[in-house]
Amino acid sequence: MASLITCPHCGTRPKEEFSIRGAAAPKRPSATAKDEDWHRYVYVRDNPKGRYQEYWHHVAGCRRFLVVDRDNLTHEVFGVTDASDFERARTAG
Amino acid sequence: MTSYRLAAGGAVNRGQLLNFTFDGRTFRGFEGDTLASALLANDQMLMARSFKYHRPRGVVTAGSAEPSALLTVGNGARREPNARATVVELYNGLVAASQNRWPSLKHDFGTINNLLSPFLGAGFYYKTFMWPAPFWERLYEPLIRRAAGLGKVAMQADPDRYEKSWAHCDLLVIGAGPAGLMAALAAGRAGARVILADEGFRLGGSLLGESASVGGMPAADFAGTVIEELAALPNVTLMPRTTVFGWYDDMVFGAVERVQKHVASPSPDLAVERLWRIVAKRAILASGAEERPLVFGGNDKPGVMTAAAARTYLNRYGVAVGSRVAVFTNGGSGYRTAADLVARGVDVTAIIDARPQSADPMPEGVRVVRNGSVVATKGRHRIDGLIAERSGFEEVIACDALAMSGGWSPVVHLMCQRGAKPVWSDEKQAFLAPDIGKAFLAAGSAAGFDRISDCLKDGANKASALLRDLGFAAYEADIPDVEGEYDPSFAPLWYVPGAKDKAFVDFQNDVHVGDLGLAQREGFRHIEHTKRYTTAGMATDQGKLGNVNAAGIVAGMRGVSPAEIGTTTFRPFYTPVSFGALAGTVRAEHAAPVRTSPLHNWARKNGAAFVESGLWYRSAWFSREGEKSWRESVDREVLNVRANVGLCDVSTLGKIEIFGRGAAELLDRVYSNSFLKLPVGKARYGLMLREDGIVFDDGTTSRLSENHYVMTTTTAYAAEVLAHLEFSAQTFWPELDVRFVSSTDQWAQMSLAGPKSRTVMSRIVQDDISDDAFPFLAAREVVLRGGLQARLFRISFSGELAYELAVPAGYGEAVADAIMEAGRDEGICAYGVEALNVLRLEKGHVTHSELEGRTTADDVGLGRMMAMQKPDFIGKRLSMRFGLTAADRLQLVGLKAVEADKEIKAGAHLLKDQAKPSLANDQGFVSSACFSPSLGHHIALAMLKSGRERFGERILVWDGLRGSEVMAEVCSPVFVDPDNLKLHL
Amino acid sequence: MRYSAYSILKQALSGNRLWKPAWREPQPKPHYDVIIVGGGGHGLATAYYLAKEFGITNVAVLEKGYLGSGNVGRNTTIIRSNYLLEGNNPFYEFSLKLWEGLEQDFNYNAMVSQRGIVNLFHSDGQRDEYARRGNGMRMHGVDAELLDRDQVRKMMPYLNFDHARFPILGGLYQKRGGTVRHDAVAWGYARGADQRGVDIVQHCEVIGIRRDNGRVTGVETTKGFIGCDRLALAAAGNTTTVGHMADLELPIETHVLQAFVSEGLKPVIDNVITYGAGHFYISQSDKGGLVFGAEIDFYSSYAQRGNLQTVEHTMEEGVSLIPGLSRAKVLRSWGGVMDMSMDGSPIIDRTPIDNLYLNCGWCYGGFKATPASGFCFAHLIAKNETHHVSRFMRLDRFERGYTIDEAGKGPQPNLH
Amino acid sequence: MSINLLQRHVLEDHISGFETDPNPNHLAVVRRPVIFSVLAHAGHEAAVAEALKAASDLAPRFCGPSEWLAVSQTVGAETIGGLLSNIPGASFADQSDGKVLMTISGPSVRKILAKCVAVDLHSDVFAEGDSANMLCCHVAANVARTGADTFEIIVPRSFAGSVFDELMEMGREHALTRGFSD
Repeated sequence: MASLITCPHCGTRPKEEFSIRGAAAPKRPSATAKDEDWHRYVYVRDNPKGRYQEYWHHVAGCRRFLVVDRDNLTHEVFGVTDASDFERARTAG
Repeated sequence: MTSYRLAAGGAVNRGQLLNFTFDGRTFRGFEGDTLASALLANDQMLMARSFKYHRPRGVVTAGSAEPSALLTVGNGARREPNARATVVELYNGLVAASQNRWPSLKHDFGTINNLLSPFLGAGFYYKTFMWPAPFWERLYEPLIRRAAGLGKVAMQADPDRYEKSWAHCDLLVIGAGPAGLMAALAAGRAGARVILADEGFRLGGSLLGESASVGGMPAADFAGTVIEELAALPNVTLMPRTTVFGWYDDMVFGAVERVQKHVASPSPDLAVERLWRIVAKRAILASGAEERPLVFGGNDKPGVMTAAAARTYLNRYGVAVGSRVAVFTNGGSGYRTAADLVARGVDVTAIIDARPQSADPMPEGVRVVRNGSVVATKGRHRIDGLIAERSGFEEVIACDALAMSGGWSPVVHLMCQRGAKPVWSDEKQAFLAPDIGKAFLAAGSAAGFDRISDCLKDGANKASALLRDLGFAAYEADIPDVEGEYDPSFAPLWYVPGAKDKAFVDFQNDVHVGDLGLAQREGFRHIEHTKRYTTAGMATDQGKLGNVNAAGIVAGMRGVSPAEIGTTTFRPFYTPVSFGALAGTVRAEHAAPVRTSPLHNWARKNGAAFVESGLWYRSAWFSREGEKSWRESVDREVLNVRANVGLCDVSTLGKIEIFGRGAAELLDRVYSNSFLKLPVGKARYGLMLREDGIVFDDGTTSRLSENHYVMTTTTAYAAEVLAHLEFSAQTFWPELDVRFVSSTDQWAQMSLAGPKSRTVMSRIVQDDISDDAFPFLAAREVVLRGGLQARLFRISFSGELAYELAVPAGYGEAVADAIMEAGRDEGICAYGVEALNVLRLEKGHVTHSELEGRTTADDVGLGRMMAMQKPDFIGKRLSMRFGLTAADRLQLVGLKAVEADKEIKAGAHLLKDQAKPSLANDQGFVSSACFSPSLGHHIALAMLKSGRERFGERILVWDGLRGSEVMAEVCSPVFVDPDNLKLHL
Repeated sequence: MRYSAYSILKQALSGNRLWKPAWREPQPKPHYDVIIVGGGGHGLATAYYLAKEFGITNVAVLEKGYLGSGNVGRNTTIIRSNYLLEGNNPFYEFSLKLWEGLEQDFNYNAMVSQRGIVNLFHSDGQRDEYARRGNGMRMHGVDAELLDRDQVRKMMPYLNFDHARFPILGGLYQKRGGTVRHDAVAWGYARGADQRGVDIVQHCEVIGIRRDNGRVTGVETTKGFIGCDRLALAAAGNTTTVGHMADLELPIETHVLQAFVSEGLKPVIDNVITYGAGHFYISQSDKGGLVFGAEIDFYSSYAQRGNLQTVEHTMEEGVSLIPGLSRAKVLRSWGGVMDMSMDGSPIIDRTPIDNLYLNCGWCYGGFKATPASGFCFAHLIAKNETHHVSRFMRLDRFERGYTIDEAGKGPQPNLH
Repeated sequence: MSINLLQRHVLEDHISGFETDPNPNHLAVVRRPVIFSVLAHAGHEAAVAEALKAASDLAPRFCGPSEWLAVSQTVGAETIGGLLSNIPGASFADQSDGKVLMTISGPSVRKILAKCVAVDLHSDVFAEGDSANMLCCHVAANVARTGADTFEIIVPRSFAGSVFDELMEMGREHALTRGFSD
């Protein structure tokens, strides 16, 4: 990671092509969720040292949001998935 | 004559004489020389002054680790400070100068620091220069600044070109010495895509400087034959003059190629330096090993250099570094240097061997002092003798050069740039490369092998192993025989006791053993503290020679193993890299790509002045003859739009096509106001919030057909808004059937505004655009007279009757010309973004001057656009927080100066009348301001505490920064046509 | 041992053999009144002011590496107080005032050098923003000048005035801004704290926070359990890791910011410059190295190293702003781990645990804040009440809707 | 009034007056290509892809999942528009004026493009017929390999001047020439 990301749609691409949005773990609460949940979603970050899931937007490529699953200490990448698939999977799961 | 060119030998081209100058004197060298070898050939051992004590210095090495021989090369705008003479490739016309000395290299006033050195020990500056307090900045610091620094940078625009390139390979081999060559050969023959990069201008590495024979021929010739074969392989790329300076994530290597650094007048068709980002599946570090200097009294005198350097100057360049050379060694390298010198007829006065005994072959006729040490050197600008000590007895030995060998340190820099620390080996008495996985391996002497034969073998083996990993068929390289190689093993010797002068560890920064000791005594015991306190390892060589010695010496002082001390952190760059190479073409006017509007030519023809707006150039105003200032033009444009009609280029607004059955729902969720019921053929103004409830952007969205919308965004936020839509659709609501594509570039879009705009537009458009047929907020596809398909929107930013017409970009100029022609009788004018800004200010419309990332919809008077009855929209929930709804928030107001001729400037703050300026009294600020030609005085929009309750109040517009205070009246932000009568003409 | 002209002379004449350690290397005691986690600039400054200003000396600073090994030892050394918002401006001005008296205060030459900082602007909109900021500064009595293009050119003729993609229109100038020798700040505070009895325990990593009845009783460390009455966190980029030991929920994301130094050069750049058309900033150290940086790398990272693209981008901006840099050489790059907060501003506050105090969220601006951060944090710990200049830097400001969003970028930390 | 509408190519000023005989390495700007954005809606991804592949007179260029540029140098926009409107589940937008198509070819083309794009253009990796969006000369572009030594680059119109200039600069050492293709 960091230098090259393998986009599931476009192949291996340099960091220049991406815009990094931030943590993918927080899930947007439902409209009826409690204030604390909304606060937590927008402002609280787990920020673990180690395995981390992060939104990378392939702005100069397919323009898909990707979830890059990686280690933020070693910068090793474990996998890259399309954000819609990620969202569907966690909604289903 | 002390150092001189031998009559024959070496890999220089004696048929090609090159003239160069050093400090104004002209010298000659040969093609194939470095600046250092050429200077030595001309008996110029004194090349530089050290940083702190201004001690005379020559060369220590024959390579890139050189700490001492730093020169300024080139002149004028091409002047380059701090060039290492040992790696500068000689060329005809090269101009070199010494640096950090005054008035001359030989007579340097700065030498006084050497006398003051008792006061200037490690970290002295932290303890002094504090009294009296103001003197630090007024006296001491300016003096220190003037004295510090090395060379001078020209600070002129660079006349040369730079560029960057990507390269991709299966195997990157870094270093073209014995291990690197064999690795590249093995991989090349196996058919892999190979890149072989080496910092030198001639591939071959240490083979070029050694006297052994490989494969039955001189080592250098062997290197030549391998390179010849590699050059013929289409899958192998040879990259001489290329330094791999950094190893980054995902096996991306940064490298810089010196394309034209070896010519006096670079060709303008080529870059002088090229940055490479090399993406390698696998890599081999074959960067060799550095010979360690010995740390003894006076070890910095010009003429004292590593044994390998002396050997390289001899064998590769045909230069004897002295006519009477002494050797001080703790291993085989010193003996080999002595033997090579003797073989070439150079007098070797003595080998002082720190070890009691050794099996190294003694060169015939050379005296060997075992168990000996050097405790001092003699001579002023160059060594002319040394004091050797043995069993308590001292002896002066004459010499004009001293070759020293303190053992070997594998060059593992690149492998340690990503966090792994090198590992101490007791057996090798050196720090070895850490295990960093199977993709990147050290080979040869970088991996701790010391003999040429082992390095050849290791290079081939490691390459084969990596290739097998990639699925290439195993390839067994044939390893050539090596004859006449020596055993470079050594006994550890970190510090030579009994020094009678400073014993330097870091030559350039003048850090000596005493400094390391002081750091330990003062508690700076961690090696990082030692480094930072003494500056050891912080010079331009980054401690390539000195750091391992420093660790060994500190370990000795503390009575522990160097393993416990460790190394400081290795970081890019392996050797310094020019800003120019890293910047490439991205500089000056090319600092960012340029975006031009399809109406750029039209604007130019009409006299536009252009202004940068993000990446765009937009037309700011259109000067007409006789207008003396931009304000005159803008005032005319504004009045003409209000009275007649004007045409403005708004092509830079972001345009997004939105398709799908889910589009309406998506829009309803990303806008704070309602979009579900927007009819086909209609446009609506929309406000987007961030999830924290703050306004993000505004714009209009039009429904062109049931499932097709087009959204416009502000110019500044076009990219962000598209990303925001994509993020929302892809991550929040992937179930919605909605697709987006930007069409910003497809359309030339122009705003035709003013009471006569319908008259003009109807001459252009075939369709009926009467108020009934095409009312305010109508949005439809239309056909122009002449047949072109276009989009027409009846929307207005100016507050006038207005249309936005979008035509395919290629026709933009023609259509704009046609409109100007059609409007000539109506008094049409072109107007630019300055006039647009005045028009919107007069109407109280907000832009990102007001929507500056901290304002809510309510703050700017758009609270009505918060459709709180919707179950959900982005930003809804957090917009309800206490702080975002508090009564004392800043709210949008208008301001007019009480005295009509007074100017209000954006950026001024607001104070209650008579209040003193203080943060506690701060009432808000002016967000935008202009002269309103419609009203004849200055107006402003401001954000004022509880502003909407304060219309009619007099308030002080405080602009202390520009020395102005203006009384203003708070008013509605809508200055012109508050009932929007003109919109609906 | 006090540093004076006399001590220097005496030492020089005795071969510099009698200098005493700048600090002790104590073993931790079983219990302290206050434990500070993090021996960086802020932690050490906190300890110093606790001892010096508030008389609390039974204090330990626990540092997992060597003291000063965090961002205080890897930043670009800039000090300034040119902030826009009321939540920040008085705090940073307080900090600058402390810088101005720091060396005399702690008897250590940290080379505070008020050589001036110029924030360049390249558009009318940017000028207006800087004017707003400069007026805000002046309202608080902070020095600020708005320079026009000619004034900037006179001051820095080497900037790109003739071939710029984004022309320089002027700059906001704070004369009192400048640089400080960063390591010396850590060392000066450490020495001053140590002299007043604070135990600075290096190579002592906190691995757990022990609580009893909702109160912290001490910390588990690699050197065993150490008890305390009050626990204060000043762990910068590692705040979350430590905070999680006490179940704190934090608005922090950790990012890496790179910084750079060039080879030593004779003086060419007198003041601190920031590029308004990008994020590049530069100054020249007393030793001659150009010290500079630009943007963060944008992804979450705890690694103290960065990405080549960011390196290139930094140099692109540098050469675009100062064409003459093209032939200078960059020597070294490094990365610091930043505790980016959700609004770009710091937190100095109590926590839901009533004897646990929090100091974090410094983003890439922590160095200049060091004295005020230490002072205000010490004030909070000692008196259990907030110092007035840090009163807006609350942990609950996000929930309440009182963010201090200096850049106006919203809750996306990598944009601040 | 009837308006005489002339179409003007954005690179007119970059090329007109600079034409020479093409060298082996040549950059040709296509004057009037037809380029549509095509987007497939959920459930129709494969069918739209198939239909595009099967269509004559157009070359689909891959942009991203279910998104293509449909490029034609042989027939007009109306034909392509008509063709696309017959594909169920596809939305499309004419981008012919919003995009600029350039063809770069010659023996040094990969060396030139290595300075412009980060993607490995080795034919084992990026084969003839492959296309993708990528950064080219700092701008998001679509790059397609249309021959062993021929690539087509599609860039947004507003950026075309910048990209064109940079391509020419990178081709300078390889004597790259330029011209309109017709």
